[in-house]
Amino acid sequence: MQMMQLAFADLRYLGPELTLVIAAILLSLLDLVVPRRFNRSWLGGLTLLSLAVSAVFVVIAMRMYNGADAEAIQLLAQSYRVDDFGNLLKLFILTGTFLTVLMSFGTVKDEDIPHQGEYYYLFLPAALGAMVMVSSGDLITLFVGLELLSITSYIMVGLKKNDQKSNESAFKYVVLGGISTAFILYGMSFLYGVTGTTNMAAMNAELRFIDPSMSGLVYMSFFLMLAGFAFKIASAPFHAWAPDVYQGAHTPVTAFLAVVSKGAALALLFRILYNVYFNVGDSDTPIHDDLFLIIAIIAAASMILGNAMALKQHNMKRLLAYSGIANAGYLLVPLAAEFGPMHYSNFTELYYYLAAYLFMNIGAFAALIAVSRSAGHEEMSAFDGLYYRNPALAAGMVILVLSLAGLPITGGFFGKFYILLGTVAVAKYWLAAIMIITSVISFYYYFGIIRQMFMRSHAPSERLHAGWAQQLTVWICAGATILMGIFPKPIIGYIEQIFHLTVDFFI
Amino acid sequence: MDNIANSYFLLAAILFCVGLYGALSKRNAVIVLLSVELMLNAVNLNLIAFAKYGPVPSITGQIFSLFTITVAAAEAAIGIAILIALYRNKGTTDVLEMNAMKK
Amino acid sequence: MLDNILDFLTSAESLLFLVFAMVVISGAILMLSYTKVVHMVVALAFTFLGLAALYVMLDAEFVAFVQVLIYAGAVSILMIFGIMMTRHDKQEEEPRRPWHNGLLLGGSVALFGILFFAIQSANFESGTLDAGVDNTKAIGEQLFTRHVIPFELMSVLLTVTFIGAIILAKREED
Amino acid sequence: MEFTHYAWLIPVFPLLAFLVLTALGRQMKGIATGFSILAAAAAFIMAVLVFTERLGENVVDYTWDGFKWIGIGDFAIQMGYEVNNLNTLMLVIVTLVSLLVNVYSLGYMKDDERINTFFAYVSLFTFSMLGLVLSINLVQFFIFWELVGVCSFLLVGFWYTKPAARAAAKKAFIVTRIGDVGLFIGMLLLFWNMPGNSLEFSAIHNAAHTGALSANVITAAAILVFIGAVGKSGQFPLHTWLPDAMEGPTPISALIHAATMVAAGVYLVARTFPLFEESQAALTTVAIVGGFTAIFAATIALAQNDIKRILAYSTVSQLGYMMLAMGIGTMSSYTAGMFHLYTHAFFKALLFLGAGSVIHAVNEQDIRKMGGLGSKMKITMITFAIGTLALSGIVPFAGFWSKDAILTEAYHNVPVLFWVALVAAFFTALYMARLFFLVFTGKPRSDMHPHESPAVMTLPLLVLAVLAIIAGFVYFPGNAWFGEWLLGESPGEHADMTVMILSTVAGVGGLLIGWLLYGRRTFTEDWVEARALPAYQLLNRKYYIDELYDNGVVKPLRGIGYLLDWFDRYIVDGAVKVLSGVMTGTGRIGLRMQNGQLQAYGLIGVVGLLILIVAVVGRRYFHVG
Repeated sequence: MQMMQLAFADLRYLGPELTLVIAAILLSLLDLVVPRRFNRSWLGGLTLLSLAVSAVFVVIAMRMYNGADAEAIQLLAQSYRVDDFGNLLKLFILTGTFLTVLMSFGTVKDEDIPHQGEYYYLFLPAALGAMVMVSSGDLITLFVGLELLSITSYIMVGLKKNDQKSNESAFKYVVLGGISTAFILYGMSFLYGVTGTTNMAAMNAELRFIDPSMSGLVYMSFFLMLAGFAFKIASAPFHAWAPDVYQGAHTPVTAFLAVVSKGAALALLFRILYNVYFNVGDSDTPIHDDLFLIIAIIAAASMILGNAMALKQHNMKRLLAYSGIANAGYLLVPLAAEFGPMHYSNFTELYYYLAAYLFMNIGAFAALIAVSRSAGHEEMSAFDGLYYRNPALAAGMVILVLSLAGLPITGGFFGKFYILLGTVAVAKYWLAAIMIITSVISFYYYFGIIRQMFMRSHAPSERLHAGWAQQLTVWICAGATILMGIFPKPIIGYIEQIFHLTVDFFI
Repeated sequence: MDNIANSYFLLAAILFCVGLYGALSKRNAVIVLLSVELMLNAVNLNLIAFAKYGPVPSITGQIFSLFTITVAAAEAAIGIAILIALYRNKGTTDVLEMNAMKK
Repeated sequence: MLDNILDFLTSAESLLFLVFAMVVISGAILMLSYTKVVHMVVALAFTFLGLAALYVMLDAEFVAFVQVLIYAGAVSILMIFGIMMTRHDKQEEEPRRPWHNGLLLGGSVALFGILFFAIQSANFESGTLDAGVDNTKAIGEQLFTRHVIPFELMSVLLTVTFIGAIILAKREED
Repeated sequence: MEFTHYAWLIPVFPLLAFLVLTALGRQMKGIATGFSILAAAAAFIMAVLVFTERLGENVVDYTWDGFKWIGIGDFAIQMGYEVNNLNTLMLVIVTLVSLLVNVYSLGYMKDDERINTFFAYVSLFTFSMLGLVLSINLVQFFIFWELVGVCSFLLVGFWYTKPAARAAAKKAFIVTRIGDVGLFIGMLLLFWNMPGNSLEFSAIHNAAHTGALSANVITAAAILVFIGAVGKSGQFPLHTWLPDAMEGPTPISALIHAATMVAAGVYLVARTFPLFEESQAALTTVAIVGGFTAIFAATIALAQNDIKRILAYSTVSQLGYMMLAMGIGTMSSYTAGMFHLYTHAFFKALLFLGAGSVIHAVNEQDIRKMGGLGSKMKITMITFAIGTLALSGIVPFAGFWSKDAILTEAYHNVPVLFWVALVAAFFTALYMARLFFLVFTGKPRSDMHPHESPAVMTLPLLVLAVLAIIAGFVYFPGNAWFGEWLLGESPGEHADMTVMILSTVAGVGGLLIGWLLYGRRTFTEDWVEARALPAYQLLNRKYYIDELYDNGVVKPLRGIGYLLDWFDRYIVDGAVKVLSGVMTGTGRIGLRMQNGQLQAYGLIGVVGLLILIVAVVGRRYFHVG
């Protein structure tokens, strides 16, 4: 009999989450009692601190509870799991949130965002939601985590209250997000319906021996959920919201959506795909094969559409949104390259590219903040002559753009390379071909940015002074990108060493 | 085949599609939000019907629907709040006029 | 086939279902076809109430109560507030988007068709939910044991919603 | 002292220079450029030391692979460097040309405001190129391969205020990337088929010869690798970027687009030569592409008027020669190809730097507007003449020996290619004569005030001119030293009197006709006016011969050249444009749907979902039902 009640002692496993909850409550109270005349940046500092503390708890959990041969911790009949899959992704989420908050310093002004305190501490429940998502083994827990992330994101997108664009994008986000939630739930309800449980492992067991007449409902449950998750990931054909919402939101919030939100949703899709639907179906209705084919199609569509649409884009935030759509495609490729005797590293592939994506994207957004504040707009031309106006920042940005474009000695190159190896291992050559061709096409617009920085004649020549927080973020990200490119081995080795499919993933 | 069970599921499907149609066709932002709520209601009906008539009945469906209802209410509240902020700046609740950003 | 329908019509449960289903669907359809915003909300309130009645028929009394309280009560009123706080002098007129609406209608119908096909082809061997137990108690027990983590998270979510709704809707004094 | 073990220092010098120059920014112009030259000199000295060490008896290849880049399961990629005779040769070529170009640029770029940036880029390029040469495996090679591409992009677009330079930079990058995709896929293919997933060159050598790879895999991998080489080395049909790349500063054209980077493709084929040896299909492809490129580009060069574009097409043509040699597939043809790479580096760099000296003096690139520069620019003219003779394959200049080696191999193995190459050699001599005589002889055809370039520019010309004369003597009939050193065994007899005579005829013939047409004509008119009638008849007849040549041979030839040029610009380039057009079209449709309407966005999603369902699942049900 599994433990059905949460004992007090079990709380120690929830350290990272509890830290965030407590910090969120404390910070909101502090924000209330401290008079308005004080600058709210210190709340940002405290937010950073609580994220760091939470990360420390995650690391402790990784060291203490999940050795090579230990069982993964699970609470309340798998409704909550502390395993290395979750822990690694929690580190990703916390790092992403940390850098996002870091780059916000100096950008939150009263005229833009009247509620500075809220701006900072709302990142905590958002990160909490994402963390719950990645470590749940039960649909209900998963759903609540997802909604916590989504609803907090809706609020954060709308925080620039006096800006019509921000209002508009928040409204678009909340309506389309609500519809996607409805799709996810509808899919989950069918999944619950045919299996009678909300527990993922139990579902998989039920689905493998399900009455063939139910296969239509099984398909539908997957499609409906996929529509919802693909929306959160911003992959084609559910991508259309991304550019508008990204453009309207405050830039660090955009970075959060593009990185943390996307990463968490991908992890979730990964979990559902492999935990619930793996090996479902028989030779008459090969559900399993079809589902992987669908993921591959969506990945291909995202890569093609995202890169094609970026070609003619001059607004940097929209450009990064399209690039994010394309990257969603790259990130879906390891999901589509299923496990097999030849290939068991797709989590590592996903995680590695996700980490590379985190640094290159957050860094690019931070650089965008720095240049757009001096230029007064967010067009690509804000980068005009950056090499001559602030060489250090330009050098950082070059590294990030090279990584986005997937050129060697950057994390982005190795991430793509690693994914391609996996794709070839499972003989999905067409997917590999699309990935390579679309990456080549993406050089065109990424190099547009580099050209703006190096080869622009009418650029203003005075020095560009970027905020310390943005510069720091850019350098951290650029440094991490280079390190990931030159020394990918330690990271991959570490993941492979601690991540065990049977213990840490399959429930 | 149990007719009545299927009828519940079909009713839920009808509501879901009507909600979807409403959400993507109505011009008034409030009604759009309301249509999303209708979609979520369809989900609840589905969950509760499965809780009783599914191949493996269990009370979990009802619990799930309670969570759904709460989340739906929260989403509605945020939606209306954003709408009010938007209305204050733009003076309209017409969804078609919300196109400051495109291409 | 005819027997089936007759069977269906003669059972009391089926008749009740039919009545409430009609209420639910007509509420939804009326919402789509009304032109005045307030009427739409009222029409949908009927749908919510009809659904509550269906929940009772499905042995989910507690959820039915919640449905009445939250949807028919809170959400409908929230929507009315939303309407009141924004101006709606002009009546809702049909937008002229033939392509959009045609495609949407086709899409919705196709989605329903696919769902219909999937549901009809499924072969449910209906089990029985033990209706004897106290529904509310059963839910409560489950909620505080198995699902206590999402339950607690819900409180965080509601707090966030609460803060968010206030700061977004609040008028800034400048 | 084992210099070989310190070969890693060679690329480190320019890397340091790059870092220092970047850190300096625009300050301290004089000192900064000194760093770059110093680093290039140090790298050159080091390379020479390694080279001399390898001249000794019984030297073994040295490999260091201590840096483990990736290790996944059993599979590991080690980074490190390898020193063997092939890449030692490359090291010397690269460092020497780089050093000379560095010195030359002191004069050429003297007035440029961004001279520090220029030297930084040059140092970065030198570093990348040396890294490429020293790589021990394909992955490392690919990394540096991309890096030289980036440097080429930055340097071609160095004068970015010119729109043409910006466009050329982008084109150079994108077109070569098409080739890189081939190389990359080839790499993946090898990765999955090599025993132990090894991508080291030495392992590829072994696997190809021991039969560890199936014949199909070898053919596919070799052709894919060759596609990479086609992109970088400007072979048909991916050559279009190279003439455009002449928008970059001329020293760059000499360094990157004549001597080093473009030869990297040939080097790649040489490095993976065992794969090609095992596949006749791949060899044939290489030979045909190389041969076709050689004659195709030479014909186009006849019709060009821009001094640098002529040299660019000439480079494409000569690279075709090297590929042709590789494609013949014997050990001595391999040696001949590498030999030509080595001599070509010197005389082509010389020609480019000479052209740069001319451009520097008259600020003009159209040869029709030049003329008579020889009297004012003695050193430039003499060195340029040496380069022309070397390129045209005249005894005893370097080009003669290397071209002769290739022609001999072709003659013995694939006679068709021999004739193609011979005609190409004739064209080469012809367009070079045209270039030389139009620029340096006759009267000035426009108002210009040429002057000889400063010593920093003429010195590299002199050094290269000496090399263009003597570099060929390491490998000529009776002296097989170069081949033996490169291969470690005797490449076999490679002299053939018939070939020598034929090639000399082609070279001399080309030059002679060029002289008659472009050199003599102007002289003739002077002469006729100065002398009396007696000679008139004779001269008139001479003139008539000229006309005959002109109308009967050269005009049609140049006509073909124009035609091919047109084909090149619109058809070959056009194919690339179509591909990008398809992509931008997709993007445009995607953007049209991005109309700002959230309901439209929702609808796109719903319709997309339905299509997916019907397409993927529908087929199951309709098939079954």
